[in-house]
Amino acid sequence: MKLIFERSVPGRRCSILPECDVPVIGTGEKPLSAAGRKSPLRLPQVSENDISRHYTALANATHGVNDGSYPLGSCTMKYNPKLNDEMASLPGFTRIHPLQPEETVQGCLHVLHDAERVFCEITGMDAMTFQPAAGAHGEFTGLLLIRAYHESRGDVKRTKIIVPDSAHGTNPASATMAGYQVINIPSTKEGCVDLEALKAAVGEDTAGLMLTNPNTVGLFDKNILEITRIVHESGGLCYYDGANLNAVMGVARPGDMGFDTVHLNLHKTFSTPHGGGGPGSGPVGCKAFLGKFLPGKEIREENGVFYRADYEKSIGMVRAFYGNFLVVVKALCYALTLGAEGIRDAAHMAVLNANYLRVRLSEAYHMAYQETCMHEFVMTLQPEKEELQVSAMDIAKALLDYGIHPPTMYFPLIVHEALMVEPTETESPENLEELISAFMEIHRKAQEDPEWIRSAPHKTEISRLDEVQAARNPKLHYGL
Amino acid sequence: MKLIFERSVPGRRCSILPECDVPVIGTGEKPLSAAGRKSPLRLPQVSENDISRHYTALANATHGVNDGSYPLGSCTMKYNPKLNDEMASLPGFTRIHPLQPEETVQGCLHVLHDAERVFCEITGMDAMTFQPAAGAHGEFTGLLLIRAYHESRGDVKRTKIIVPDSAHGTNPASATMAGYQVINIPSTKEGCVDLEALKAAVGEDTAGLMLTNPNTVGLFDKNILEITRIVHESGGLCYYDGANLNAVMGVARPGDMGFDTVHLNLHKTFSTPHGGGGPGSGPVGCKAFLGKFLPGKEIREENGVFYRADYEKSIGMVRAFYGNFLVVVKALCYALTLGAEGIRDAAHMAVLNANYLRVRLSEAYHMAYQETCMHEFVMTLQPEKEELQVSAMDIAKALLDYGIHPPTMYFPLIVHEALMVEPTETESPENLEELISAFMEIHRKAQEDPEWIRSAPHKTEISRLDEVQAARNPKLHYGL
Amino acid sequence: MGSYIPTTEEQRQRMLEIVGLTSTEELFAALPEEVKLKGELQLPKGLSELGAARKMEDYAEENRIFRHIFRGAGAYDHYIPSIVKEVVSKEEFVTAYTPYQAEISQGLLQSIFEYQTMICELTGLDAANASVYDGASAAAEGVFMCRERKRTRVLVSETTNPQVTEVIKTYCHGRQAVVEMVPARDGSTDLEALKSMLDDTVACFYVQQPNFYGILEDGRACAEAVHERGGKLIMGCNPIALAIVETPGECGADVAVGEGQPLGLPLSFGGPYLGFMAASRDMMRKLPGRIVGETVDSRGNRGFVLTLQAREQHIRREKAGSNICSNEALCALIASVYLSAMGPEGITQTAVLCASKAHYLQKELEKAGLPPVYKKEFFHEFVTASPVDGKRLLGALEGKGFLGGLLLPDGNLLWCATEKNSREEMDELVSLVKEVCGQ
Amino acid sequence: MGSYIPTTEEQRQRMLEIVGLTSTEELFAALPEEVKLKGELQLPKGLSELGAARKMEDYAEENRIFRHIFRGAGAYDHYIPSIVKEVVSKEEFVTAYTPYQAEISQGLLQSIFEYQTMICELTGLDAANASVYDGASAAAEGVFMCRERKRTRVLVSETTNPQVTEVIKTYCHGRQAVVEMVPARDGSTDLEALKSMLDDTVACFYVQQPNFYGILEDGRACAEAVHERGGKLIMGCNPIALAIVETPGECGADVAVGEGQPLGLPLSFGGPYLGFMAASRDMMRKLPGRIVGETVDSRGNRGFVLTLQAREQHIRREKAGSNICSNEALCALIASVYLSAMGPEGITQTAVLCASKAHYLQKELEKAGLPPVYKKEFFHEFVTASPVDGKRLLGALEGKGFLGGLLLPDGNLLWCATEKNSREEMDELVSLVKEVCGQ
Repeated sequence: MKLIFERSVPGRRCSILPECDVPVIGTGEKPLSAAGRKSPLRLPQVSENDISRHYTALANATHGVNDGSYPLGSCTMKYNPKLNDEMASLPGFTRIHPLQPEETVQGCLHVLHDAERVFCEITGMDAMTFQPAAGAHGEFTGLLLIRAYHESRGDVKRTKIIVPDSAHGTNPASATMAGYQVINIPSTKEGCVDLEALKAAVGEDTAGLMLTNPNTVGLFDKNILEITRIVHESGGLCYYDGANLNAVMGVARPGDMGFDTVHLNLHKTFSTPHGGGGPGSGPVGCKAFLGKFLPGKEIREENGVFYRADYEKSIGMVRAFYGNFLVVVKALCYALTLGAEGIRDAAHMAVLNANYLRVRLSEAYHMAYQETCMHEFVMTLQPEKEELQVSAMDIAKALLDYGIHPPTMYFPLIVHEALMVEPTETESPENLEELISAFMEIHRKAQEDPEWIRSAPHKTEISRLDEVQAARNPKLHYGL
Repeated sequence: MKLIFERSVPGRRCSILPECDVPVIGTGEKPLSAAGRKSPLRLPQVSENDISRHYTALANATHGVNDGSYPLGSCTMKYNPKLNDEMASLPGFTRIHPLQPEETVQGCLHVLHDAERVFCEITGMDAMTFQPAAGAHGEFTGLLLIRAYHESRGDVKRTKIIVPDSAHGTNPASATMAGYQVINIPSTKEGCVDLEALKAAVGEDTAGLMLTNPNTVGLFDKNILEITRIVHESGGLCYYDGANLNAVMGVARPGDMGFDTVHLNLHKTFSTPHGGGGPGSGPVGCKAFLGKFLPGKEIREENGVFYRADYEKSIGMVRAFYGNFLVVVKALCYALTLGAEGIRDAAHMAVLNANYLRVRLSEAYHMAYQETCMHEFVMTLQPEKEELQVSAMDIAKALLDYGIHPPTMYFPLIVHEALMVEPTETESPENLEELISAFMEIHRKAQEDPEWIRSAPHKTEISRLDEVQAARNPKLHYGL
Repeated sequence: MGSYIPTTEEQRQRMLEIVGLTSTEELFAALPEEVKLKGELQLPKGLSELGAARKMEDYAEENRIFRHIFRGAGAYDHYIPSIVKEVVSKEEFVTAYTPYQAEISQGLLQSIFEYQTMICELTGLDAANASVYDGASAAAEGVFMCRERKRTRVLVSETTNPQVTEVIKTYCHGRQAVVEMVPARDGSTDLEALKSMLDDTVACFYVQQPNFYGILEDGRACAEAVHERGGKLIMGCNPIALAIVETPGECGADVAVGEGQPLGLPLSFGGPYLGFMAASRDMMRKLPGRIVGETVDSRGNRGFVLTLQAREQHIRREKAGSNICSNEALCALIASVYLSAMGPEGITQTAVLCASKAHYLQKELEKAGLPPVYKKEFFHEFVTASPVDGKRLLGALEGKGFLGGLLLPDGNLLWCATEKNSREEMDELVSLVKEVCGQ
Repeated sequence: MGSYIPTTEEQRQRMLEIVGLTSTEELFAALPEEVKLKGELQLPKGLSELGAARKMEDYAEENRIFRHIFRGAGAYDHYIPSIVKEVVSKEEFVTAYTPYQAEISQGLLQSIFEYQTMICELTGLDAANASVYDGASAAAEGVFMCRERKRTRVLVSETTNPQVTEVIKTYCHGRQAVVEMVPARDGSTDLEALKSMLDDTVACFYVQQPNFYGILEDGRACAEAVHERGGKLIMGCNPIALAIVETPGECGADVAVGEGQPLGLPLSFGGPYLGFMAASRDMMRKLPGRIVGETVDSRGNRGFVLTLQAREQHIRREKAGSNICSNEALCALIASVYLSAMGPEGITQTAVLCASKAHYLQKELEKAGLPPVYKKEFFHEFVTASPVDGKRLLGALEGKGFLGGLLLPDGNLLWCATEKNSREEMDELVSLVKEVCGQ
């Protein structure tokens, strides 16, 4: 495919803007500043037709949820209802300046207010901020809350955050960003927290624990109440990584498990589209005692009028304005559509789909854990790797030829040759059947002709790419 | 590809509507009528996700202007500016009931009023109706105007419409629908009207002549003033088929060529998208003396207020309400964007592109006519057919493998093995170059390996289809 | 001046050279000087995109959007699922031409085949075409389908939407078909009158279901009467109503037509709309317009093509039954997606909601002093009298954002309710009516 | 209750059987009873699509849309070409995840590569990332890029947008980096004060261009001063202004960041927006977040992949420079399409129009009695005093549909004009101002 720059022709352009109806400043004889731009601005020079065809070609070379199943573990790639997008594109939302007077943005404040109530109820929290723009941003924010809490008590010796070795990489990275030292603790065989290791790790220097539950191997940690108790008893706080909330929403609440603060990934659990990697939204909820530290402004209501108030001891802002507001609009629309019953039902179905897939695939594949899983499960391709030299990556790439997005590869790190599969609740039994038959056929082929699998994909426009070259000799922009 | 019915699962559904908030009537124990529906309603039972993926697959199996060049002669497949669609989807247009009180639809009436002025100016006409929904509908309407004119004068002997044999098939069909007998007259070698044949055909029974100019072989009929004079002298009227207006807009006007009435294809000339075969819009313009016969209502303005008035001797309505209003919105937006200068420039460029292609392709292909063409030209594959048994159809199908929509095949009927090519003004020189190299490569391959061309296309999902079987044993719906 | 031409001045010069000319004007050398336009078209200067957007937005803002709509009479305010808008805005569907090149148009062709199937299901008939312009022109095309040499009389029920009747008349005028109106009795077709008008010269009878006043006609009785004299029955149907009322197929109709706008198309000041047409097997080859059929490709794969083209004007020319080629393909796609999103349950629910709301409204309006004019079964429209001047009543409602019923020539009002009208909204309407009527 | 679950009750039962269970509740047997929710979530009953649409429309209608916007301060009202909205609504772009599987994500990867190239072009720097959350967090991430062990002081110009400053401070707090403000003098950075604050402990200096008051800073002088003491210069830029002012690259900045919202993103009450980041070659590997690079596939075709992942948190975990993974990919796509539609001429035209309109407005407001506070060169924002209470003035404007300048803590007003503001509109604004100010 040509780059848009390769479609550029000098002098070609679209005619978007009118002529200037006031005296012209900033160009020619009236430069804005002596220090005007000198280097040429080599943007593409293309027609609207060029743009339409270029991006049609790019879209055709992009696999979206609309193209087929997307069982990417830990990413909750459910179907994105179109209504949410339509509502978020209402001019009554998109054409609102964030610095308008309060009385002219009652609808926006109302949305934030209601979203806070809804998502607090789902998580069992008391207050929530929508400033964080993504999950990792939420983690960082949550850790700053924990830091602010300890600092407010003059408890400055708590410098460590405990993170299980099965955790998402963002957890330790966020802890570092918040100025903490990371204590990694090992997991049990079941991928759960090793209570003894935890007990050994906690102490007077423990600022808190970061955990996701169900954990990253798809299991619910039965000791959760014990875990949070141990941390609390040491004086630390418990942070819930909401990446896996889809499994338990409406069934169990982080707040009831003993967590003090939590982030949600609205773009996962609440079905706002991922946009190829964003914009997301990572609101952070917390128990009442942490509420005064939240970033941004609190939205309050009195007699049907919404207004902003300062948090008493806010950690400050983590982003300008109110966060990814339109994403919140989508998530609220989704949550209001489902209601209490629908939210629980989504979790039930997500877990049922995962278990159904797990049981069916067990006929050929080796599961890293044998228990009933939650919304996702982890397979290990270690046997295939050893016997046939066919890796998890090879199996994943072979799936591409079936029009199916592969599962997450090589995560969690504690499982060798891992493939993490999360079907979500919006895949039908027929879709699961297609997935199963693709997996089965690939497994069969791996026995018969392992080289075919090792060299997959075969039907895509582009075959496997040389990632080493890309990193060694980085070419990060078009050489104009 | 599965049919949407083949994705159906009993009991599956989307949840679109709320429960009833008033006493329920029309179902169960409260049937609306004893004569309720008895047969099952076997519509698809699918989820929103099913729908999204199904139509994604269908869209991927559909070639649009956004996928590549579309040089389909006589169809003017130019690029469709997105602004036009955006403007036509403004709630201020889409949410207006056609039977709202006049004072609440001033904007719609204003659009129709301004569109009438703009398109009358372009065609050289005095009045225009937007009721006709497509070109053929416009032809029918125009012929009814001609009929009404003769009838109003008590001139009931005029029962014949003259149509050149090179005309679009809709012309004779429309004449028949309007109750006329069709007199076909032969074309000259140049595809133009044979003046002698015309003179022989006209007479006291001539109701009118239907003509497109430039004609269907892409040539401008130099004798146009003579032609319209001959018809007028016989007492007949002249109808201009606007299918080819793109070549001459801003350069010459049907009204100045002696035509009394004309239809436009807004979906061709004025760049409103074709939608896979509609909705189009085929407004009919006419000289002042025919205005009183127009269908529907006249839109008048007084002191900035728009109102509807009856035409004095209207032929009646040819469609409910005002025609394909939103298509008119798009076309008006397009015309206002281009302005006088842009409209003429579009014609100039359409003709230049056609001639450039014609000259370049002449290196390998045989042109049916050697003159400077207008916006399109006709090639004949007769030599290739005779020498290599490679037909126009074969060449067309071979183009599919290049991602290019083929030209119109086997039209006009007066040229053997015809391919009619119309690049339009929105194709860039680079796109034309791609087109040329595809044509050239195909021609070369036709010499080297004619069977390869005869069995084209080779890269499409579906190969040539059995049209005979489809017509002989019609299967027009899914066998539920 | 806005422009969508990609060619730069330099490129033009190069192209002209290759063509052997020095200016674009020379391309038009064949045109007689007398027909060439002197100077420029008298049009406003071309606008930039921003300028054009402003201008069009100004037009749109001169209209008034009613939040509460209780008017139908041929155009209905239904809820349009979001997925419908998403799907039909896909560029491929929007920008493609009629699918003449089947190999690269299978998506479009299949969508039409699916649409035809859905129309057959709704109407209970055997074959449907790919759509025509709107419900009124579909009615007129239906009449053309039924004409036979010795049968030149066309009967149309007086209970038909007047615009439809007018279009039928316009279409028939040229062909010297005589359109005669069958009188109504208490809001529905007078079956006795119909019978008395039927004879061997009648080509067909057109009846609307539900009729213009919202009342359900006895389609089966019409079919029996017409068939007895060898004529054809054309039923013009509301497609939503077909989910719960006897289908044209069940009634024995030969042709069913209708306005497809209720199937997901916005009101749009009357268009684009969608004319759907279906026919019994006998009449299949008389259907006008495009039809898609299933077939196989050279490798045996299922595929779809435009078929029965021998009927059409580009082959039959003056002998064609109709001149139609462009239809309302994108609108047909809208209807397909709408029907898929609703499904059998959803479309039935829509029909039931419409009927239920309308019956509630009718009762409440009666209490408010607007008595029903007819006592017959109706679907989602009904006629009431008005104790005060209709214009005044409607004006008062409009002032509050309510588009009330349509004022009929006899001073009565034709009301409509759909699934979009909530009880709360109807109660508000009724109290406004009460206010005006002084109750 | 609305639902997007396709599985029917019957299918669920079958699946449960295969899993070996009898009810979905059993799937959650591993959960301790104490953590299981008793009863239902306390949430309103689920809504149908129509019900949800109504509810969301009600929220939207509680907002007030201003037709005339003269406020910026970090969010700017620019014209968004129609093609931008069309392209970015393509389902593939909207619904895809981060392009981890390069073979089926070439479109997305290429679009990011193109975006990175455009950001390099705008900023005049060597490398850009795939975007971060917004301009303020981009500024904070930029500061993190520049931290070195012995350099813990972070200088920020007082002329910076206060929200950006606050985010930088929040980010730095945890890491014990000291943020110090460099004072302003007559509306722009006091270069002498800057120089006096610089020493070997300063990691970087952050300056905004144009600054919060709309004034153009002397980027080159800042760079020289900072580099002399071994620190880094971060410039926070308005991307539209970059078409006509000296680029960060030309100034010698090490890192450029900025809010990309002006590049085709709607105002949207503050988000989603787009943080762009670019750096000199030296700093390339310190860029946070995703980066796309060009490479070849096994057949030698050009292709694109996420690269330099060794920097990122899922490999480096606690040693990563940043935790960012989700970025604002779709917003970056918007910016790419916007910049393609505008092209170099169009984007320059936008900048010139913005500047021209703002200068016109400033002169006219001065005539109306609102004198400029600063006398320096500005781009499309400027500060005036107000002879009457600012709140009263703004309130009067709001009553007429005008969103006036932002009231600053010192009682002055920060105005903004863009290419969307016509002379007519500005003249109307000015006469309203005159009215209020009693002229």
